[in-house]
Amino acid sequence: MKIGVFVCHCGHNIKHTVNVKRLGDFFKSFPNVVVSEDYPFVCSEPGQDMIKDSIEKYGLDRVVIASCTPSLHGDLFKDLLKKSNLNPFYLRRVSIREHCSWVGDDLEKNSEKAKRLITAGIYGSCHQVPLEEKRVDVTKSALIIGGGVSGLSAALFLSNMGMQVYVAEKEAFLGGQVGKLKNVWPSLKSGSDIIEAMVGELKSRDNVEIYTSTVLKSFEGFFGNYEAVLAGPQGEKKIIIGGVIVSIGFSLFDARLKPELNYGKDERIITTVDFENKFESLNLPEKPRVAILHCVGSRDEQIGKAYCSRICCINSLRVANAVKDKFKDSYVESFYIDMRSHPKGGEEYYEDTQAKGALFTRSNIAEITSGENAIIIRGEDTLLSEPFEREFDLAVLSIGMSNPVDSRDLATLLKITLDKDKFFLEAHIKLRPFDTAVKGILIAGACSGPKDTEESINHGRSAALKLFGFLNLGWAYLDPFISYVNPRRCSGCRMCEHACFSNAIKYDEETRVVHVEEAACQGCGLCNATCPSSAIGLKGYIDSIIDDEINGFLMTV
Amino acid sequence: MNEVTAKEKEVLVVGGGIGGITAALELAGCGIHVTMLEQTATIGGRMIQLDKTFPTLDCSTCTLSPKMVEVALNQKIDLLSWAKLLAVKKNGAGFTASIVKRSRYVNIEKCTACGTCFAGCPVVMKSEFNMETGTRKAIYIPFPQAIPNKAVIDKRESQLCPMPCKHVCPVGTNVPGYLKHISEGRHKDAYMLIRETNPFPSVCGRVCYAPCEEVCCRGQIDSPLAIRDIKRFAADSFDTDSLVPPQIQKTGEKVAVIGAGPAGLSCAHDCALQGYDVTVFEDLPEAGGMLRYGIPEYRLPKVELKKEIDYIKKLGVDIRCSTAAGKDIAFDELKEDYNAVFIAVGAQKGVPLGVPGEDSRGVMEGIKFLRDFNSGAAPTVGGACAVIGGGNTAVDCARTAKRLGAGSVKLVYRRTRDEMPAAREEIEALENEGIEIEFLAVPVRFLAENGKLSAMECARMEPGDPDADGRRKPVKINSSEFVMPVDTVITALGQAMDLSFLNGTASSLINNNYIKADSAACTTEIEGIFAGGDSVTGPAYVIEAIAAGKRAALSIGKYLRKESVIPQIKNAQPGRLNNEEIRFAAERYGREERIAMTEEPSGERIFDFREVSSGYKAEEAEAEASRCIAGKVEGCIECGECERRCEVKAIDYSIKDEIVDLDFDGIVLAPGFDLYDPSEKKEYGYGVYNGVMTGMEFERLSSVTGPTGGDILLNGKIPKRFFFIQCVGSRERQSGARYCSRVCCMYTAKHASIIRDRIKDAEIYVSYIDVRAYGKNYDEFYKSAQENGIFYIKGIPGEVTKTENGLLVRVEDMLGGQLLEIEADMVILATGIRPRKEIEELCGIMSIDKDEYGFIRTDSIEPSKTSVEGIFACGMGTGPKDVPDTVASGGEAAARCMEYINQ
Amino acid sequence: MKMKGKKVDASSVESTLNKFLEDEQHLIFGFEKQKDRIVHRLFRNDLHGYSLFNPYFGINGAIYLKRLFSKSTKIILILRPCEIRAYIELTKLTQVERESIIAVSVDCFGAVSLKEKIEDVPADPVELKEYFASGEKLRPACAACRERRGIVGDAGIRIDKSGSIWILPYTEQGETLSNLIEGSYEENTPDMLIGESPKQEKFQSNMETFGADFSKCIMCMNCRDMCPVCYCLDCVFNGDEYMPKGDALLNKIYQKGSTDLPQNKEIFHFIRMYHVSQTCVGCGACEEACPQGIPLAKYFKGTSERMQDVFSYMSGMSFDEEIPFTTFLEDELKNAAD
Amino acid sequence: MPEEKIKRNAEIVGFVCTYCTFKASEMAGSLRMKYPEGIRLIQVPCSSRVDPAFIIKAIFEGADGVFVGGCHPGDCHFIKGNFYTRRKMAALKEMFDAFSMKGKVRLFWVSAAEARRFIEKVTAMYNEIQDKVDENEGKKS
Repeated sequence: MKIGVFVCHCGHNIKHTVNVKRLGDFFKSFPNVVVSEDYPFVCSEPGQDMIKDSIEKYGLDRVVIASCTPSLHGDLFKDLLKKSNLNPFYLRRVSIREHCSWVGDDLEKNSEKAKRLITAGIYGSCHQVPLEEKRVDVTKSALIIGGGVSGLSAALFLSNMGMQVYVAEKEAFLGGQVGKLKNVWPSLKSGSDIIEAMVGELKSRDNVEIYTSTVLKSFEGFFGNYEAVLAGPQGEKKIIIGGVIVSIGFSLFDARLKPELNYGKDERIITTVDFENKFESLNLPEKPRVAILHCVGSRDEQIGKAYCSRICCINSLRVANAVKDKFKDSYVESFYIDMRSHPKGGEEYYEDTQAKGALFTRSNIAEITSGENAIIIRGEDTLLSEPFEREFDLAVLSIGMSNPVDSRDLATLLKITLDKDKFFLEAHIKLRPFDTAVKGILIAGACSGPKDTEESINHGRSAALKLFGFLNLGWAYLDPFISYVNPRRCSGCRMCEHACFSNAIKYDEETRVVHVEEAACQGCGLCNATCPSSAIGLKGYIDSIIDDEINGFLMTV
Repeated sequence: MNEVTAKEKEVLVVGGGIGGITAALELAGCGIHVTMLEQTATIGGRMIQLDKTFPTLDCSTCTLSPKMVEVALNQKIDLLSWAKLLAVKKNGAGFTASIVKRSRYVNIEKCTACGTCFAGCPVVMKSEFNMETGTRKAIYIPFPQAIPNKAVIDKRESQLCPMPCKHVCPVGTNVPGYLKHISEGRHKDAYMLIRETNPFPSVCGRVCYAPCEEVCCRGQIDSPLAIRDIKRFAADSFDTDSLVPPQIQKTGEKVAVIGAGPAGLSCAHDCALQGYDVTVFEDLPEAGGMLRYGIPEYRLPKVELKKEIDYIKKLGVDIRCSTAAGKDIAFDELKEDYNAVFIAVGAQKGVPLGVPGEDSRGVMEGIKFLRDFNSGAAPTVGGACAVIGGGNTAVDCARTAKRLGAGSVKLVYRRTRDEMPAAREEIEALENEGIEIEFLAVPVRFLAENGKLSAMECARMEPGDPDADGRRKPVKINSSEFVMPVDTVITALGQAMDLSFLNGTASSLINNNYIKADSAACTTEIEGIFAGGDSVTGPAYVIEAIAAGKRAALSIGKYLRKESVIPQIKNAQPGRLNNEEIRFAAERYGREERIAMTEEPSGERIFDFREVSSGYKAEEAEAEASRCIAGKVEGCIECGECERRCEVKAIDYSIKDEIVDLDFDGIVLAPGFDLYDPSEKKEYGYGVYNGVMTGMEFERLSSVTGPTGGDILLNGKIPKRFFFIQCVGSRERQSGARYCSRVCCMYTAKHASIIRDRIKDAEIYVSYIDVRAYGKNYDEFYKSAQENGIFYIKGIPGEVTKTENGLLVRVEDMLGGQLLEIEADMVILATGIRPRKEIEELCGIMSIDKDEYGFIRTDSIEPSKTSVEGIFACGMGTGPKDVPDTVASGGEAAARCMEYINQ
Repeated sequence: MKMKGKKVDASSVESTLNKFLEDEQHLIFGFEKQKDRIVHRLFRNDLHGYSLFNPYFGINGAIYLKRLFSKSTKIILILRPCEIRAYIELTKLTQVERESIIAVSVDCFGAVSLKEKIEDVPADPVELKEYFASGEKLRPACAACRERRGIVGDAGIRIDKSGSIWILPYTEQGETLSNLIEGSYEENTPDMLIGESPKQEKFQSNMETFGADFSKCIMCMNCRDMCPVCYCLDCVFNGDEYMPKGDALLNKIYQKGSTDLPQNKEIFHFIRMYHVSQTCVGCGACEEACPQGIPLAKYFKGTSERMQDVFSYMSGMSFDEEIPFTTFLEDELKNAAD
Repeated sequence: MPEEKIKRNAEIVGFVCTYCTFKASEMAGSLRMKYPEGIRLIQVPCSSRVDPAFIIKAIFEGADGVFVGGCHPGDCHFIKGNFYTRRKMAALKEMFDAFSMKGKVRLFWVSAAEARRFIEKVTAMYNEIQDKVDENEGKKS
């Protein structure tokens, strides 16, 4: 083994509190070290040339650079090794600036610390092996589960980009909830128009297969090459896909779960969806009195739905507007907790609705009872702190979004996770809202939580783009820092498999050992730390590297 | 597949916030080449300014910085930070964009982000990253995780003043820099900056001949800056004894310095800083040379000098006084024992007048007179005293004689006032103290009685033809002799060297009683022997001696490190303002006369050796310093401090803005947002009352990366009572925004929760219209905030007023209808989202439609499509969004752009 | 604890089991009486020499079962609770077949160490209880036993206060066995002869004591080899990853001034202690295996119990409970971080 | 032998995750915050990579203390890695406690922005451990 050690002064930054000269000299006589130099700026061009020359001159097979923190100068040194025909993973960076010279004042102590840090680096580097960024083939096709607006957006994008797309929809028709809307706020286009335009385009493409009344029956494999079986009216169909987008949307809250509202028992009590469908046919008096109840099935811990459904305030406003538009002299009163007229333009819509004469009462509703000539709503006006009892001809319940009915089953099948409300859980709620813990399985739209149409479209396309990015080349580079199994050592206890968050470890019943699905591994190393016999190791961070780093740190003077 | 290699698709992403980052990474992930254009020095946008993100309260830096690093490392992404879009032209289906890459004045290939430059920068500016609640320098890295992590100089306008002061100063003192510090009240920083290049600030603040003032451009407008006096102020306001020497790595090499005058000590100081063991040999009992023995107390108090020498000792310099080189220790021995020797013996000998009777008692040589006096001996001066000469030494002798009690003191000078080499102000002070000057007279004979001086016979002179210097040589007027009765005469005609110690091998260095040496590099013909100061150049000013010492130290360092010693010659002509510039400056800055230091009354001061001038008061110094026109430019003042400090020579003021035209197939806009400025809402007292701040300002205050390191402090104390006002600049017609800004309810809940967590006994109120907590886990978060004792009041306050106990908020609680008066220490305004002001420009450049509020107009079914085909918009640029929505819209825009460019 | 169970007599149990063994593919793993001791035995065809109880402890029977994966052979285990618990842990670790095995735990009265020659050990359960009542004769691990009741596994065989035998099914698999035995189920079983074990004091030691006890260690690694839950096919200590290297000894001397143990002993025992911490059933097989008489059970049982308590976990009590290191709760261990 | 007692400085090994604690330590560096020299860091991709065996090894081969630094629970880049870390460390700490070595092994949650928290945590740990070292050295002499 021929190790080269290069200690950077970083001008005064390191030199000031670390005796770089001494370090450079010290490592000259270190086992396996054939060259050890200190240099004012290793990152400068002459500095790099010096390293390159040393690699050539001494035939170095390990390069240890003690300088600034490894995150600085990104790939500069890696490229340098590449240029010198050395595997870039033979490079070891030791931070003696951010972690030594800058954080201590005492020259002697710092120099001693730097010595240990570099020793650890040298020890560790001895165990480094060349790694490569491996290529795996992936299938350029996707399965989209759920043919609602987000699923269709995803399908449109992917097919447009030339990928084979399978759409599996549980219902007999595509379009989901949006398809049922008469007009979609704020564009006021009809839902079916929007959907038809999308479906029409999809159907015109020959790389899209649409399966309605179809569900996912089984699911196997790993990123890039999943094997799914779809079950539908035409029987079962096996497909190979590179990735999956789950966009099964949501289910409507069942207002019967709130018995005090008497829904389903009196036809004068309807939901916003009912209203959408049959407003025109409703038998209402000339000056109807219409009550709109917000937050039915939302913000309600008693029924286990503590979340806000995001869209119902706008739905309520749409009802109020429809009534006001049709019956100018109607009495419309909305009972709300907070007005969350959510998307862009919602606030103006709220104001306009108020201007039309709809009343808004901040209140808690206790119950709706049926009277002979009217339905009676009892509650408390929370602004005035007064109870009230009012008669209405119609009560519209603005129902919220509930988790999709088969979220649990699908989650089990795909080995992805649900959140507390049984929507799908994102890998990171802020920055990776479409990813799940499993690579190649993405979630889009309201199945990960309440969303409106625009957001669902955003989600659909974004998720599709992400998947496209994974698959578009037909192959993907693998991160070099992934786990591997030494099958001779593996006892097959499956502890690693249980712990792995990305389902990258698979157990083979035949051989009774596990193996790593390299494409799925994300490189955290948890498996390595969980395995008692170290039969599974994380490349680049294998036990012996870390062990010897410890040895280096604790080296006796 | 068809293997025709198509041209790589190019997309321009404008804006490096989370929306732009998402779009860029997604596109790059699909193999598209992306150019990311960011106007500021770093990507990260608004999100990186956040401390925590709701509703998980996880750290914003943790989540975003890996993404930023990804952008930096992604080979498909070219990051153009500190750049601006100038124009966009449609070019087929694609676009051609003109982009100006603004100059960072820093070579980012060389910059190592070490931060040395900003530690020294004298220009303190408000930090945009900290919402102006903290400061940064004109050269800066916005925050430690910035991408690119490279310094940038914030230069707002070009420097008018050519800063001749810096150029003429022999040690290159950063004059504009320290004036800037002083003018803004940073006295210690000013002192430290002076010290960077001069180990004797308090000496030079008093006795420097200040060539800088002569060339000061302000002098072209009204009167030059009192550069020296301000330096003295800086030195006086700092306790030199409190200086802690830096840690120095000893190299083990030894340097001998002969002579503890300003040159020798400066050299010793700089050598010690380079890690050499320095020994200084001084003949006299105390160190300081002419500063100690030549300059009278009333000009330079000994105690001030001692402090500076003490610091040099603290650096480990061994000063051996009463040890004469050549006598107590042989010169060759020194040469043998030390790796380098620096000779700086100065010019310690007076020059005799050479007229008869000079050996009479009562005739004294000036240098010796001053030295004797400064050594503690009190030479007696009689009733009538004459001093011969017109230089500073003569003036010093005359004023000293006056203070020693001489009845009358008269200066006798052979030329006219105009030719007197002494400093103007010295001559004025002299005359103020009642000392007459006999011009155009020269002694020809001293008359003595019993060997004691009784009178002096002088001759009259008249100006003759100019000599080699251009001065008119005085010519004696025949038979013009006259007798002046005196009992004491002090001759101060000049100084000469005593080089008798240079025996043995080194005697070859002597040439015409000077030491032969390269005046720039201080090298001599003998390797390892260096010389500088008066003994090489002949008598000169203190600052020149210091400069020589410093140059010698540099050469010694190079010599010992075996680098080539290249003499540095500074011959740049000091710049001047031209007439137009003078007019411009006079117009812009007005006329302001120089502020004079207060002097002790001349009637009193002549009886003792008190310091004549008592120095500036802080206000005076600050006012005077602020006259500097170089310091008046906004942003970088080009003082060159960063350039001097940067070890990799990354700073380059000459880098120019560069305009490039690039072709793109599609464009994604992610311009981000601004926040509503609540100053116009007078009722809340923002900008008026201390304690009223915006949510974003609070965000920085509470952030661990913020100015207080995450301590919520108001005037240094932990506030206990907080009042949040929501919907400031949202949902109201008056401020022009009918829309809801979407994030303020949640960030307020987040802030309230952070306070609840950090300040256990805090009282927290939030006033609201509706709490809009839609989003995953948002409502739950709001609930838990309420459960944790954060009081929500429905109703928006009418006004905030100031009381003795802090602030008073009047609000009607709509739930219950009562009028509440709540006292608070801090009132935090949840200011709404405004379209970023750059959108206006962007839309203009690209002819994109805006909506009624100025956001980019898009469609709700095709959410990122703008009115121009091929240009897509995402994030807050199209309307208020929270982070997850921005990420989703960034992805959507990228997806649409993908589709567009693949058509 | 009242549970569903059948009161049976010893002979009907035996005849049922004998009947079970008539099938060629069926085996029973239990105890066999020998002249001066009782040992483990895998019975085929008949239960000749069978003993229900075993008051002698030499090894933990679960060690026989490691890597036993036959699905075609049906095996009934009739073992001590600590052995069944070890078996259960091994099922979680996929080290033994679960489906074709019926694990029956039998009430245990404690045991003497086979390392010592003791001849007066009775056979009858009531007498056994009496014999061990004072605790003096118990081997150390048994004296500190946390669970002697036959309440683990698929079924339990228990003795009530009158000395009658009960069979209690705990799982469906267990029920297939108990259904075979004559008798009818009672919903509430009576109080049993063996109750809950007294709570043990929290183990607390220090490095001085550890040093003194382990100075005798010869690193034969018998403790590891005979541990029922040390299941690795290839132990990390077979390689040199965790063995000290380079200056390790000097480091330590530099740190402490002197050293009591070569640090490989400390590292070996501590890492093993950590590795078995969540699966150790405290049977003390390690101590039985130690040729140097080191009181291993005290340390391994003591630390593992403390470490299991952190997660309110007790090894081998149920088939379904996951081993703590392979799972987590988001909202737990608030004090874990410093 | 001369009686002069050289004060021994405590040595602490820290395992820090790349995404949070390591970033915080970098930031502490660039802000020139100071902490004792005896603290040395090993960078791991996720705190869950830390095998307690490393910690045991480090302790018995001369480290006076070992800490593991990770993202705050719920912030893990690998989604749930640090929940496992928490479990492992809770158990390991219990084990060290059983041998009266409480405090030698610690677990810190430090996010990427919390440079100051990083400094505070490691400095406090170092000081406590240094005190113990001094105490023991005192006993020996």
